[in-house]
Amino acid sequence: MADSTVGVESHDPALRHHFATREQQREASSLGMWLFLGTEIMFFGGMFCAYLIYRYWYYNEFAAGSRSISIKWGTINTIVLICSSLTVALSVRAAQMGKRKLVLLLLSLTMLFGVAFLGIKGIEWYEKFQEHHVPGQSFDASDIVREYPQIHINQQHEQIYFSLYFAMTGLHALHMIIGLGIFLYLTFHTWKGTYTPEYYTPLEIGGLYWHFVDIVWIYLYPLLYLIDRKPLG
Amino acid sequence: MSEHIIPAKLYVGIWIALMILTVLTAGVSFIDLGPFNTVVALVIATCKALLVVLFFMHVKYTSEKMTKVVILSAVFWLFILLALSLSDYGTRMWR
Amino acid sequence: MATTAVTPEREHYLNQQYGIRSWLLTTDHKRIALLYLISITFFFFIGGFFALLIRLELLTPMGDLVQADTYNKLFTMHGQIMIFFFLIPSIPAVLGNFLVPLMIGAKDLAFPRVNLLSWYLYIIAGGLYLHCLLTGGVDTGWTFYTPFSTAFSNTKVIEAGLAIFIVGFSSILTGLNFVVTIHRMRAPGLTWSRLPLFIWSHYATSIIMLLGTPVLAITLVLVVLERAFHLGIFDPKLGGDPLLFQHLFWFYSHPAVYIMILPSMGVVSEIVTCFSRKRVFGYAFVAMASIMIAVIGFLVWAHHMFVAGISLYSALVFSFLSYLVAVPSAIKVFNWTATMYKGSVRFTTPMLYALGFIGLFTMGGLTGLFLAALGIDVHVTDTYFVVAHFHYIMVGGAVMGYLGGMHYWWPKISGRMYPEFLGKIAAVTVFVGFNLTFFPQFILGYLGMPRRYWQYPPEFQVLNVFSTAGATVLAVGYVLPMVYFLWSMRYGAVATDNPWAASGLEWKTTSPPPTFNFDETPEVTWEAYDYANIPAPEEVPVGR
Amino acid sequence: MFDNFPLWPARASAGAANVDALYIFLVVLSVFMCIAIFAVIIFFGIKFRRRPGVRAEQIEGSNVLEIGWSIIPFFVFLFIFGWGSFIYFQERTPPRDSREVYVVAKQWMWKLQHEEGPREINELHVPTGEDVKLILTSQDVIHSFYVPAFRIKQDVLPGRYTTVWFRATKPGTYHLFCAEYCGTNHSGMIGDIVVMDPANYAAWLGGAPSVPLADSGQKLFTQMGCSTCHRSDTQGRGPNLVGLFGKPVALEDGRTVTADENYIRQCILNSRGQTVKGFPPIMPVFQGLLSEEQVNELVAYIKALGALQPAKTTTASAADSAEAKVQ
Repeated sequence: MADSTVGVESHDPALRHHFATREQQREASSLGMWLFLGTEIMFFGGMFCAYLIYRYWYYNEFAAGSRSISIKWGTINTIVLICSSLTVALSVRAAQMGKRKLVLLLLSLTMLFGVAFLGIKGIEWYEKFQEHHVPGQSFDASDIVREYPQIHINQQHEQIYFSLYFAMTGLHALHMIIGLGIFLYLTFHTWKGTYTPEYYTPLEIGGLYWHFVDIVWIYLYPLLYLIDRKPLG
Repeated sequence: MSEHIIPAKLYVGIWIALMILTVLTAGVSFIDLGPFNTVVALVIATCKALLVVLFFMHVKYTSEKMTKVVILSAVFWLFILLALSLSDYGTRMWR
Repeated sequence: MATTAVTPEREHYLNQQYGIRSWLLTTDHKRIALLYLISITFFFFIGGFFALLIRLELLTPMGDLVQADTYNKLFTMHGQIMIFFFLIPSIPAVLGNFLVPLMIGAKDLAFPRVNLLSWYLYIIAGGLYLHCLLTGGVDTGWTFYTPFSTAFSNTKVIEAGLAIFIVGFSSILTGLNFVVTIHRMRAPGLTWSRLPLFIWSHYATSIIMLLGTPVLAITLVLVVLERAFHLGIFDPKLGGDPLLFQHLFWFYSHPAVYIMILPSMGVVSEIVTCFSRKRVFGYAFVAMASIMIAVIGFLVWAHHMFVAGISLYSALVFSFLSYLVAVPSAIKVFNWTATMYKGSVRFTTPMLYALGFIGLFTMGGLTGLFLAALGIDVHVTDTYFVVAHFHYIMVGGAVMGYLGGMHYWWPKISGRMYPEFLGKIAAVTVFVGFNLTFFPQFILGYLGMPRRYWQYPPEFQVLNVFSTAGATVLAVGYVLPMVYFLWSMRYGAVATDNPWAASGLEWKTTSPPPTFNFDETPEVTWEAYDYANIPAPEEVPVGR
Repeated sequence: MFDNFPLWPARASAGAANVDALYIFLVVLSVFMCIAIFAVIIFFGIKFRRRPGVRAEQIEGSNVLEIGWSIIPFFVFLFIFGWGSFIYFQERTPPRDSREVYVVAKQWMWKLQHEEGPREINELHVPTGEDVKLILTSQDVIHSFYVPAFRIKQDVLPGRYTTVWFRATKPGTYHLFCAEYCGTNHSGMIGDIVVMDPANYAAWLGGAPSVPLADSGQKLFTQMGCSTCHRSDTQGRGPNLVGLFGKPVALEDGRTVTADENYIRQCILNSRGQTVKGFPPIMPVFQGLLSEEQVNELVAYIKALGALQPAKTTTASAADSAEAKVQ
């Protein structure tokens, strides 16, 4: 920082020149991340709005679509993400206590969980491709129609369910990928020893982001996978 | 935010609670509760989200009221979007 | 040319470092503001050029200047450039960036690097949009209505959509920076009730940027996905609802109007108080009106859809809510007017712009009452009445405020005075040209001329000729300030630290300010607009 | 007034005067407010212009004034809201016995079908003094049916019907515009509304012999094989359509909907998800097989059936009873 007039009051390397105190800097970073998460709520909110309306209109197709996707993979992925949230929370705690090695371990575990989540997501999507459940020209949900003769399924409306399924899980997965990038950065800096019990703000706000992505999934899981699994009759 | 260090036990407790709720919500979806299936699913999801927000994201321990204000206003704005959209979709003569 | 001997040695943000790197890698909010100033001016003139072509085409009823497709692209890109690449960033990213830290006594915004990132996002988006423009353009109308945009248009919808998606993030980051800065970086003693109204209006603007922009972003993503990968979210062939697109689009795009007008209102509050030398009338009401506009502004979006096929009941709800948002706007106009009462009024260029703003905004606001009235909206929506109405708000309001603010703070930004006489001439030219351009469009609209028409029945020609004539006057009015601002950077009189004898922390530092704004963090012990305790300027500090 | 310089378009419908009345009220109100505010600004600007040695008098504000100029505009706004909504309500509620015209919009053309059979392109003939209800749909993008002289406008959406109505009062030829941007030739998607005296209209109508819409629909109904399942007795594999229109229908998924034009239209195109309780989902998908005009014919036929009593058979010409409306 080439500053001529100010900046002399502190030699703290972690304190940026324009903040008066560390406390101010930390509060600013935290507020900034929370505001960003607020915008993220509205970002996903647009899709939730579309989901709400179409589910209200085309409940049967949504229920049948939900039955056709794998509750096994969905539940496993939920568990994977909850575990990753735990490791994130513990890694921040470890950073508070200055246990660098533990932080590294927990961050690596988190990324492992994240990659596992994406891998499972990939398997799920691959299944959709094989079943022709990907919206577009080759979309064909006649298997779903045949499977549930009790409920009269409109294939076009079914396609809307799958469009939302791909849009929502796709953008969630994109957030996971960004999260992995952030955690790679955090791991690198932890390894370099940038973070101390006095200064671990990046770790903390990176963690907030990860938890948020987890929360989105916590809602996506029942909304996409668990609409209606009760026995038909 | 605060320097408050939460005991690891509590984190693990929250994690166990989240796991139980996940299994619970999956299980409940197989039982026919009529329209309450959706309600239960959303209530459980909200409980899980609250656990994550309050403990994993430290909102319960933060001394800053702005954090809560930001969360509540974002949720409120989402509510505006959904509620006013429904004011149209809920009263349309067609679909 | 400058005669003052002291200035050349003083170090400030402009001369502290030289070279292109010192600009492109700067984290100084003032330099970023100037980067934004250059970029948005560039886009303003592209958009303005398109506007002129549109007006020239409409000089005659026949489509004789350009092809229909070209015309459609012109008004589409005029709208998108002016809204997303000029108006939305205009005051917040230029004046806001420059002034928010100065006004609250901070050294910089809370996240200087994020601020620079926001400019780079703008540039990436701008580059993408220019590429789209040069390789064929886009013809969906700025509103991207489906299914035209997803299935029927064969222009570069995806590119334009992505560009606007990216520029949206630039706007989100700016808003985020402002909110955090206003919360966390205020100088000691600067309580919320002492904040300048410019800050209040930027706070309100930032709320909209933060909570509205992401909805536009996701909507555009869904359009792009639908167009590129045939995801059927809005597709009527699949039972999707094109009105859902409109709901989501207007959820952002109506409040976006307030992103454009609220900062202007903040500028006007500063100027009117300064040149009336008075504390603003009803400070708390004006401040709260900004917040009310930001909040209620989110509740009215479907008034763009009264004939689109929404339910009767929800049309009533949205019409009623639209009238609610008119109340805080009216409060503001009344308070500015009352501020002049028993003041010591001086008609400088900024004041002319501010008074022009009040007049044009009043007219824009009053015609808003027509549009919110369901029965009338059915007749005038999608006609030139709407075109005139929103230009009164967005050009008559937002741009007048922007130009007023540029003149008012130019001495602070550049350290030079603009030529006052030319300034007044430009202000009057803009006002006259504007009214000549857009007032006839109200009548045209009520007569029934639909918007986005490349050719029109001959009976509408007379009013269109007026409008086109006005547009040329307006163009002169816009080019003039750019010329003399550039001129003044070298030849203008050197500005004192506080040429207007104004209140506000930004005037308590040097002109131009040093890199970190204040040599010493100021401590505020006075209320906003404390003109009782500021000596009146004995003479107009203009000229050399 | 202003013959060469009109301030509003011709008033050719019953509703136009109502809209103009509110418009003129708002113009007067706006002009008054503008003049008031401009006058005060100019007056203050001159009266309180800067004079050497005279300082501004600091005034904090006045709660009474603030509340006054919040509450009074609010009530004025409420009044305008009420008035505007009243007009809208009238505009949006078609009278029961209106003459019906089906409108199909496409890039960049209006296609109109009269109940009596005549078809028009970019031109609509209507009689004075009769309520006309338009049932609009689009076969591609969103358009908007706009007749300034009637002060009506309604967006035309693909995939569903919207409706709008008017009662023309003054013979003449008026503009029909597309008011929602719809692509290249948007500004060319214009037409004429020809309003005629009832006598002239009758002559025009009789000028070209044509098959009533419902009759064409009936023919199509047989051609497409609809009649094999939708029989007029209780033996059909599909629901009996006689007396159906406008009645509530219980659906397989538990919902109850009104059998209006939109419901019938969707059932014709793709009945899946709309099937009536007790009937298997066996109806073929007709989307892509029928043009919008053909769908309109079928809808007109089923509406005509709807006017009949369910007990009787459909031997009578459907068109005869097409005018009779079910509640």
